[in-house]
Amino acid sequence: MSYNIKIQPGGTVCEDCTLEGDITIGGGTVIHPRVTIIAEGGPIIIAEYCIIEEYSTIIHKKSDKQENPPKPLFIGAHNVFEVGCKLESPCGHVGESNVFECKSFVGVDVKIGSGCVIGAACQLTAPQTLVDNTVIWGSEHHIREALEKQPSQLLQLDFLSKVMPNYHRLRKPNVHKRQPSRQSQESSPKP
Amino acid sequence: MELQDTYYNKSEYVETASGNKVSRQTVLCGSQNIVLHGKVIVQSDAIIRGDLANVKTGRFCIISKGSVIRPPFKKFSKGVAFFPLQMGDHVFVGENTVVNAAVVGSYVYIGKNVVIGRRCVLKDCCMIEDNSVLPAETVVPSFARYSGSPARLVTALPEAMPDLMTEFTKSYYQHFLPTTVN
Amino acid sequence: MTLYEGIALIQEKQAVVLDLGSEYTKFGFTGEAAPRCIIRSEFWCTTERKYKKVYDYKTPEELYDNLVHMLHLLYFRHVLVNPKERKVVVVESLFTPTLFRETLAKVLFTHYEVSGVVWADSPRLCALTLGAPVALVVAVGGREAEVAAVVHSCVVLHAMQTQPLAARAIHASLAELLDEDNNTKLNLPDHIIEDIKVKTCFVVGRERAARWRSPSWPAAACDVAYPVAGRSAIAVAGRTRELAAEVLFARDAELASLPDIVLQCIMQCPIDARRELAANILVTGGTATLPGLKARLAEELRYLITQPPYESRLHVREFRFHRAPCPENACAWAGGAVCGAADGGAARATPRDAYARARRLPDWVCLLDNTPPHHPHRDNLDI
Amino acid sequence: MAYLTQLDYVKYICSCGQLKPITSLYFCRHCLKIRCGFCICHEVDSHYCANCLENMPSSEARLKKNRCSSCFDCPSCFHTLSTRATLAQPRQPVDPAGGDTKVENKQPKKMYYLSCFNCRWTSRDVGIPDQPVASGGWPERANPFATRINQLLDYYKAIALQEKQEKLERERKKFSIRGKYITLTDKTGLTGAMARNIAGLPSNEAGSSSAIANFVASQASEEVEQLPDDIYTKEVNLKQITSMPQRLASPEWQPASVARLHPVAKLLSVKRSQRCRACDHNLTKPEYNPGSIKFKIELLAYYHVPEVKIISHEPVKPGEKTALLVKLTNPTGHEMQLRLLQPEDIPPVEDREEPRSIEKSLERSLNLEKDASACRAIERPPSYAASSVVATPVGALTLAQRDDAAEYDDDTQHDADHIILWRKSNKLALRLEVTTDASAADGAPASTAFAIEYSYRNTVPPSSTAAHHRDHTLYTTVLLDLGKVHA
Repeated sequence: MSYNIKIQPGGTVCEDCTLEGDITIGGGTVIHPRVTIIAEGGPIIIAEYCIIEEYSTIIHKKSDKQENPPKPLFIGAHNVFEVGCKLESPCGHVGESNVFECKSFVGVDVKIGSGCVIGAACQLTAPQTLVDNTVIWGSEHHIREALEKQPSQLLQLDFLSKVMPNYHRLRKPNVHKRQPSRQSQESSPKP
Repeated sequence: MELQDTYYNKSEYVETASGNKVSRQTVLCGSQNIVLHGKVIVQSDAIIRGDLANVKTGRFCIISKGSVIRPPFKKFSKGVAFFPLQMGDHVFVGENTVVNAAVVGSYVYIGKNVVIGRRCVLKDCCMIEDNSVLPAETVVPSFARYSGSPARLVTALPEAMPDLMTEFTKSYYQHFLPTTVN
Repeated sequence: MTLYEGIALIQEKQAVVLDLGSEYTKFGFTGEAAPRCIIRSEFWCTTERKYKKVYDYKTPEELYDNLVHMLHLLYFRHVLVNPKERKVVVVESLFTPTLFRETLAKVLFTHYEVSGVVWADSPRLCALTLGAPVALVVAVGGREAEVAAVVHSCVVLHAMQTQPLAARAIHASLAELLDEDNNTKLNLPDHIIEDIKVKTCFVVGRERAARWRSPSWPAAACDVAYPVAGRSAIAVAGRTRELAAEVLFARDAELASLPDIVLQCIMQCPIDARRELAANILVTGGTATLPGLKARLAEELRYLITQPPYESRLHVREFRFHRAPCPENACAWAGGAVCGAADGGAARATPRDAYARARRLPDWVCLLDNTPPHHPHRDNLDI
Repeated sequence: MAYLTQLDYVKYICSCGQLKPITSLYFCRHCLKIRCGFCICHEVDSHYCANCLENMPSSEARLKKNRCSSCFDCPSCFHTLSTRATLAQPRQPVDPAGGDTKVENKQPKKMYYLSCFNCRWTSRDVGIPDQPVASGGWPERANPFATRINQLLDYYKAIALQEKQEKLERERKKFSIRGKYITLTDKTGLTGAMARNIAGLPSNEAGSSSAIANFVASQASEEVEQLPDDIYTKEVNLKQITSMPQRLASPEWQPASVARLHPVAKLLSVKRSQRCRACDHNLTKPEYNPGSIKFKIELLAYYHVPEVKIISHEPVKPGEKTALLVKLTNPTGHEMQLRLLQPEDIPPVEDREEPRSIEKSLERSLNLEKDASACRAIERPPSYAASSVVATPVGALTLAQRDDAAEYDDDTQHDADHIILWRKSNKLALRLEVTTDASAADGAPASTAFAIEYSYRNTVPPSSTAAHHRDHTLYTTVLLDLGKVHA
């Protein structure tokens, strides 16, 4: 597996993480220690201002019906991945401002819009599409539609990006020119 | 049934003067902000986020494998503040549990795979069963046994809960032994 | 005299009203408009580590234990008062098994030491909420549909009808239809079946139901995909939504459908009360909230009255319906609350010492209670 | 702790015959008997809110229908709602001409709304306006049926009163023609006066009958609620329809649509005190403060009765002897003499109760009625089936008192005895032998029972009757779960 990790300026990425494959991390995104991101089936692009907490796992799964070259897994801006959540996806698109609460699991056949909340310990395995502002909670997977999008975590990001460098070894941003993430992907096609 | 002995690899654990036994395979961020008050066991792959805010535990606490102790944050109009996380004496935190609470009282049993949401307050003498989820800002009163997702009160705990937890954590500590090196 | 009574009234603790349904329990205080809680009739069983239904019992001891736990839950988690020295109004069906009544009395009097119990039957209490002299109470609850005629506060006992045509029957039929829709045995838990029923099902009109039975089906209502944790969504076909409750109206040779038992009840009542009863129907019970149920019942009654065997024997042509001043599922409870409060602190209660002496409850089916004092058989009865 | 996470391997037989782990048993120091939650009397001690941990006096709690005035539950998922503040944007003056309003509106004002952290429901979802104060002030809804129910109440109260007065009247006039019909209607409900009223007979009491005269009975109508016309064509949005738990959370309204869900004021909790039914003494009484875990009175079996724990045992095989290691603990502050017996060897209890002081018997006779009915009815013979028999050692064992300082010296004494495995302060490990019946089926539950005779020193301050003896010999029966029989 090739390692091609691109961290855009303003990204805070702890060294104590497992990052494998072709991964782009947007500016302003904070990745806490012990995070696993594996891009085995194709590139993963994480947009700006996401928070990825401890023991979160994001896997771009290999699958048989994959296109060639593989499509990237694109994760929109302002997503929050709380402690111990797991996102598996063969390809596709995760919208903006979603919250993946602690220990939630999102399986390969789940399409996620924007502003959704996947409640703590909810295991979404069956194929389904979450429209914008869907909230799922509890062991019974109760569903409701929120009135508005989840508020952004910019203030928290602000705090984290200030405090984390004091305590953690970080990976240095290695893409100096600020580019929209789409372009950065094109500029480094997979070998 | 009596507790059985649990053995650990002597080289894996650090034992402090106050009797804390902390695995080397843990992530203690901002260790200067973490106070373990003695005879506390922190097992492998546990994460304590002292970098976000102070974390204090009492005596005879057990932080099991893979659990995450994480001070909670609260949003204010001007910014975000992470609150210190306080834990009382004789607290058991099960495996792979996430604790985002503001306060965990004394004599508290938290099972495995539990999620304790942000700024929860667990009063003294309560129990959260395995695989439960406490949503953010839940207050768990004393002598309550919570279970489910979202967790609800199922039943009351026996009045002797303080003694039961004291005995349990003490005997856990006593039965947590290094493998005898031949 | 009145002065002393006034003091007695102040000292009397507000009585509680208990309606232990087979699915849901209603519990609250007399004199209030709504119960304090409507909860499932189940409790957390510490020895079995699961929720246990009150009506799941094999032995009298088990029932006793169940009732003790259920009442503990009601008193100390929901209503938060001491059961001791407080009166209870028990709302009961006239078909309650004797074992259940006697055990409940034992639990209330000896275990919880209540000062008195008013045993009130639900048809009369339902009628009480109307204030009308004559009412035909059709209660469609969890397990059974009961039809009782209340004429001037007396239940016409010999005309009472009951059939297992209630929520349970609908759930069973819905489960079957869902299995068909999804081509598998779903084995859904009860509460999910109930949720599907509540959220999607309704009762269709007579004509449409007939079309469903004919070879040319009507265009069904919209299908619904009901999401369930841990599996793909359950398909709820429009046909299922429309037909789940048809079981209540399915007629066979025994004429045991819901409209049939209503008409049979009227038929067995005294001839001078029949017209009044038909003009004062009250449909209650949780299942009565199913959309369209009342409309369909009205339609069926108006149709069946023109058909044999009723057209020649029942000469009522008009059916009128009441609306109770409370939600359908709490109607009998509300009657109990009114009755208990109006009675001057439930003065008609069986006091504890009376129970301690008699050790049994008066019961309308028992010969001890329904044999007149100077009846020749009276002397041959035991006590 | 094992008591909370494991099954109950060791159960004691309560004096009422229930089998319970020692943690859910109590010990009445006055009756010197083991009691359990089933055979004692529970009482509401104080009301408090489990969320804000505020005490509420019982009278106030009754007035507020046992609901907290500042905490609310989410009507959608029943989690506690949090109050969130927002800065209300200075409203743009609707009318540009109104220049003077501008000044007031400039000030950003803090407004509060309720929000659920679990399902993200907010009070804005259902159009409840934000409030200017953080707690309270939320709109209250009136029960739509309250007026009608009150009318009914007035009506029936008036009838009951009228009935009573009629009865008095009759008695005064010495009308003693109480035929069987009157007694019948008397028994069956509110009929006497009601029937008279319905029959159009004039009621004799004009004063009380205004409520009766003004009462309008419910009118039946031909119309019933029809299905909405669009039911066959409308798409069902499951997210817009409430579930049964959501409806029943507010029994008064039972809304069918999500748009009608309103915050539910949080139900209070109670602290309970527990009382022995036989002697009316408190067994537990909690401190008043809701946050406190202390008790004023705490007579738990765990503090007074020797505790039996299974250390380990060999698999139970039919017709064979298996070793069983148990640990005995003396929780009291006094040395304890113990002897293991077969359960059937316990001497009958009644004999010891005979010699009784006069006061006591007087006291007894006073609550005779209660004694006779209440206690006896609850008691029942214990039902258990022991598949194996423990060989009980003949000699008596001595267990030292509890000593909190002793935990620091770790050395355990290993006795040479073949029965006593080791002792350590107030603890003692025993090696017992269990003989299983040869006919025990494979896979059947294996269990054994033995009784303990133990000495107990009562520390109740000696009452006026000095003849109270302090040392007692008590008995208890223990049932041990040994897993399954392995053939």
